[in-house]
Amino acid sequence: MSVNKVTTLAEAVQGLVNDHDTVALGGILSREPVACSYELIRQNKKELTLIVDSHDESVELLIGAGLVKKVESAYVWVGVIGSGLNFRRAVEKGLPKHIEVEDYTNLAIGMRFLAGALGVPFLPVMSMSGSDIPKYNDKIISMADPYKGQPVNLVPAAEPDVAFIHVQRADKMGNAQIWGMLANDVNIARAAKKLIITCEEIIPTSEIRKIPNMTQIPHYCVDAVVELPFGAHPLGVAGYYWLDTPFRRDWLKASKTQEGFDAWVEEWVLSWDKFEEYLQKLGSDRLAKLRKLERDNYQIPRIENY
Amino acid sequence: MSVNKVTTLAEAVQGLVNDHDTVALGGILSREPVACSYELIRQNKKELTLIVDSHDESVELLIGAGLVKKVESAYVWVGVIGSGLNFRRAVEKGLPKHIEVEDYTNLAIGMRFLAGALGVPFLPVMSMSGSDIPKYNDKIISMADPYKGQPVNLVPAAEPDVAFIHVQRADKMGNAQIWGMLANDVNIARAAKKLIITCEEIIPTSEIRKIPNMTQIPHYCVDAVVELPFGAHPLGVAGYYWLDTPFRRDWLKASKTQEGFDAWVEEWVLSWDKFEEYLQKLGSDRLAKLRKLERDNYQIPRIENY
Amino acid sequence: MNYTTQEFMVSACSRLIKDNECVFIGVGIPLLAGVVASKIHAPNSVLIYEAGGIGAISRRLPWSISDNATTDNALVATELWRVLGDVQRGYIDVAVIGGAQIDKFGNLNTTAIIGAGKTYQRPTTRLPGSGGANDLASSAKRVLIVMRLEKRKFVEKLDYITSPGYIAGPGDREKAGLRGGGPETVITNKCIFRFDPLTKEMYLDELFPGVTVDEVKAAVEWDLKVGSNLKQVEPPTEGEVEIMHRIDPLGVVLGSKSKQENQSFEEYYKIMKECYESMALLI
Amino acid sequence: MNYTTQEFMVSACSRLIKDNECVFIGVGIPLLAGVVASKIHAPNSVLIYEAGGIGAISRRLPWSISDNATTDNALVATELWRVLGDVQRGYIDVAVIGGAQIDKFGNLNTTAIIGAGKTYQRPTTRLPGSGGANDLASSAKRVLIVMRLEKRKFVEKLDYITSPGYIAGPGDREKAGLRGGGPETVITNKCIFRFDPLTKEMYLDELFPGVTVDEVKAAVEWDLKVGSNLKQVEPPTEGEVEIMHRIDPLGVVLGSKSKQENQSFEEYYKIMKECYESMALLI
Repeated sequence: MSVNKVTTLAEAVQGLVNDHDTVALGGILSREPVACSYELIRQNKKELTLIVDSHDESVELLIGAGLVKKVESAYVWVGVIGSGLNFRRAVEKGLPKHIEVEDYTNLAIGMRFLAGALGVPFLPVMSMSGSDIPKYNDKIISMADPYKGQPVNLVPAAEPDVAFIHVQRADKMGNAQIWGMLANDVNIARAAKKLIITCEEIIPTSEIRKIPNMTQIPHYCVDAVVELPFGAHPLGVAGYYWLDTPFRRDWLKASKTQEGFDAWVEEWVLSWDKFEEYLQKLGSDRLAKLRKLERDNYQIPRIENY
Repeated sequence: MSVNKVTTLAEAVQGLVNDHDTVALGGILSREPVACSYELIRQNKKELTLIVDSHDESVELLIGAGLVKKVESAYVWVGVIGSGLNFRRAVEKGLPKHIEVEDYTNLAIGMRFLAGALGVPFLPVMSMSGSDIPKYNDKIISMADPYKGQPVNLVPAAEPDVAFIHVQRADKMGNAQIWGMLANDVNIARAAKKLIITCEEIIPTSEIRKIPNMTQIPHYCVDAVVELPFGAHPLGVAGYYWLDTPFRRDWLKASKTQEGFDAWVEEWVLSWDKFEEYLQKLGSDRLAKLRKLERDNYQIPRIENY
Repeated sequence: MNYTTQEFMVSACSRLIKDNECVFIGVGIPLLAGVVASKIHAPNSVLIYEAGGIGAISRRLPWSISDNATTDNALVATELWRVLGDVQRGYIDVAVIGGAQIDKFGNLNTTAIIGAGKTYQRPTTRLPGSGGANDLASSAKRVLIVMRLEKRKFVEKLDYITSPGYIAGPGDREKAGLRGGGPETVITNKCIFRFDPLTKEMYLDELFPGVTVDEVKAAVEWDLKVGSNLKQVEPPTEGEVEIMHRIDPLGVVLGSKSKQENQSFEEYYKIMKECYESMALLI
Repeated sequence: MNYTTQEFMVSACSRLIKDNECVFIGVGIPLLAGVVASKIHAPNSVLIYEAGGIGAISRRLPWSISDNATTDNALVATELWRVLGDVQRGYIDVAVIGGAQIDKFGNLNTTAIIGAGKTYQRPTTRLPGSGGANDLASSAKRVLIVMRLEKRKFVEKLDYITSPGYIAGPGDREKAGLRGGGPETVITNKCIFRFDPLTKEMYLDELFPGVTVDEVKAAVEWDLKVGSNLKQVEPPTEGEVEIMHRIDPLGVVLGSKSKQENQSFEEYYKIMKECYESMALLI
């Protein structure tokens, strides 16, 4: 069992992502595929529709760079440290271009991914009744359930053309083990037509077999595997590194104007040829400290078979 | 965080199970709650409706003992070693009493538990179209999905009054960690109104915290925790013991007639006061060998935090 | 002894959490409130984060509902849809949420301030959206709301109902099939509101020391009713304040925002280390 | 060299499994076939068990789709609904199932032989039910069926359709919304059947050595068509037979059932130990 799906991020994006694609992103704050957003910007993939639950930088960057046509989401913002300035500018002012919004709740987006993962056309949720969410979203169908007559809201399956999920560990086949919170990644992996896994470390399949209960994404969902340490920076990865808040604050400050954001993208996304150069620009001391802030608190446990 | 739910199986069954209850059982072959079935027989809980995916001894015993009014299931049999003789006798001949059947597929039963776990009244499946399963089962509602017009079959949520799940390890609060195949247990735990966890070992909560990703059942679903080593005998538990096939063959032979089964129940279920006596009757050498057959092949890994 | 409004809010919120409750928590003031409750009067309460962390004992102040700290030493680390499914199923006792706008029935808007002549697709101010707030408002047994009492926040009519309170009045939640109990308390920086059991209308129930009824009324757009037994919010105890500062020594929630504005990476690193070392003493 | 029919069936089934396929497997002959395939011509195939085990490398012959051996050294250990959800989603290439009755369109009955004057609720012979077979028959890309060619098994009309083949003929699967490709091959102890691409009717395609067309026709209730290019099943190779016996040294699948009837616990223990020691050599 040795089909090798290892490639580079540039090649994976080039080969598997098209303009006008519907794109899903894994993680939430932790493990958001920020480096994948950088690469989408570098390759200028256009007119994307995003389907996301609650996302921070990974979505803000794509919107600010003008790649996004529409966002189907529950929440787009920048955590506790500030507003989603690019999101606001695009929706309110049409800068750099207007994006269409389609609102859901986190559970409703979760059910959309679960429906996609199960291969069923829809799933019901009890949320959203009595709110204005269905009023502004034609895809939510309210009905009385045929068993007890309760009001339920149907949401359609999410079937993204491509998904990016950043994990701690995967093998070359694509079997991926995620530690800490899982967000909606187990379902996103299955709902997507094509799946790009980026990971902090590629590990031997024999390591996967030590604890198969931790494999949340089976290889048969996966199209490409990319080893990409610090692929979620400036966000965190459980067991690997903590949030780089000063970096986040700086790009958020830059995002106050479109010009500021454009300059920031020029400096931090377009100025390098390989992601390693981005990491060099940050400096090994800074990366080591982010790692220490995490590992003093949590490390992935060592799994010892007898 | 120290609410202690530890009790004995006799007390849990006495306090939480009523005649006429709908009952769900965890595991499939591995981890079936056989000792719980013994206890239900000992306390003669009557007119039960069972909701199960694919079950062996745990269901056969209850049917043979005449406790069951109805079975909602995908599969009732005794694995590769023989037929479901008690099931057949009850359905075909009404011995010891007739049981009503309601057929589903494994995925459909899985979706019934998932619906119950999510608190939604139904879920759709693509299976069962073109078969006779919906023809004989009024609870399956066929419809065209309102998004793409595809034929789908709705199945109603399973909301059992009580469920029994046998796991490897749990803490006193009820946080349960299951290793190996999970069957539908993660959903059954949430779908049930009351949940009795039996386990091979009660472990400290600090051990649970070493690897929270392995906690499939959170304490808030759990009403009682019972430490019950060999609680799945003669079936197996991953990392603890292997199948006792000769024992299974013997009870299957006994089940060839109702009288034979009744005598077997007298000897193996009603003749003792405590489950420990059942284990003594089997003998410590036999139990040690069942353990060795398992542990030479698989042991739950040791989790080492740094 | 002097208290800041943040300390008052954390303390007031923490006292509404009962022992043995499953507490679905947002970051900021609710998080501090949850930790204070668990260290003082609710030792068996369990904090639950939306993205999958249940029962964490973090040594770092979580910055979101999904960062690494939300599963540190947790009881369970699982999936977002699974945790919100558990909310929908009815396992969660109390949820603490916030909002940008609220009306007298406790409905919340966190989606958009649409504004005159504007539309949902092109509003005056776009907000983040529901996140999980609508799911919690729909299905949690009890809902606590934390938000600042400011002009244009306590409004006659919401631009957009993101999360349902009592919708348009008594019976509406039941008609909509919502299983949760609806909003119970609104904790602000000036007072505490509760809801009339019959009319479901929000009324002023407790004032912070030094705040007047008129001051509150001036910030509320509708004709606010005042409880017949208007109380004063009990100030935080020294024990509560000590715990909250040990958890947040860098003042992320308790301190001023500007203090952190120009922090260098080195300063950030040092403060984060101090933070988890200080919290380690508490565990 | 002499071969048993079991060896023939395992070999014939194994050759239908292609490299790189995700193979959804039942116990008994399909399991041995899967392991033989993975050791000979399909090293990158992955065996998937219904209750949650994916890609196990067991040293013990699994006795069911859910016993401990199904997750030994596995790639993934997960939930039943999740694995069958993956089938429904279309991730599974080939499924191997069995049945008690089959009709000419490859529909299978594993629920009940109802019998004259009897009902579904009180049939002549109750069978186990679908298990996951209907789900696989509905959604797997390719379906292989393994069953013995015996009287009253290959029938004109099923008492109950548990798992759909081509239902009542061409176009019916599409009408029912089934996404899987439907049955491809039926492997028996006497011959191999396939399905006409136009009529969807089962026809005789390959005979085991020494078996006549008439013998097969006599066991089939409908007017069986014979393929224009009737072939003979290639016998197992020595390599295949060696591997299947190393996996099943106690003859659970390959040997006679009666051999194990009165086995003592001590004998069982000894044979099980030999079994996994023998398989260890193979890995």
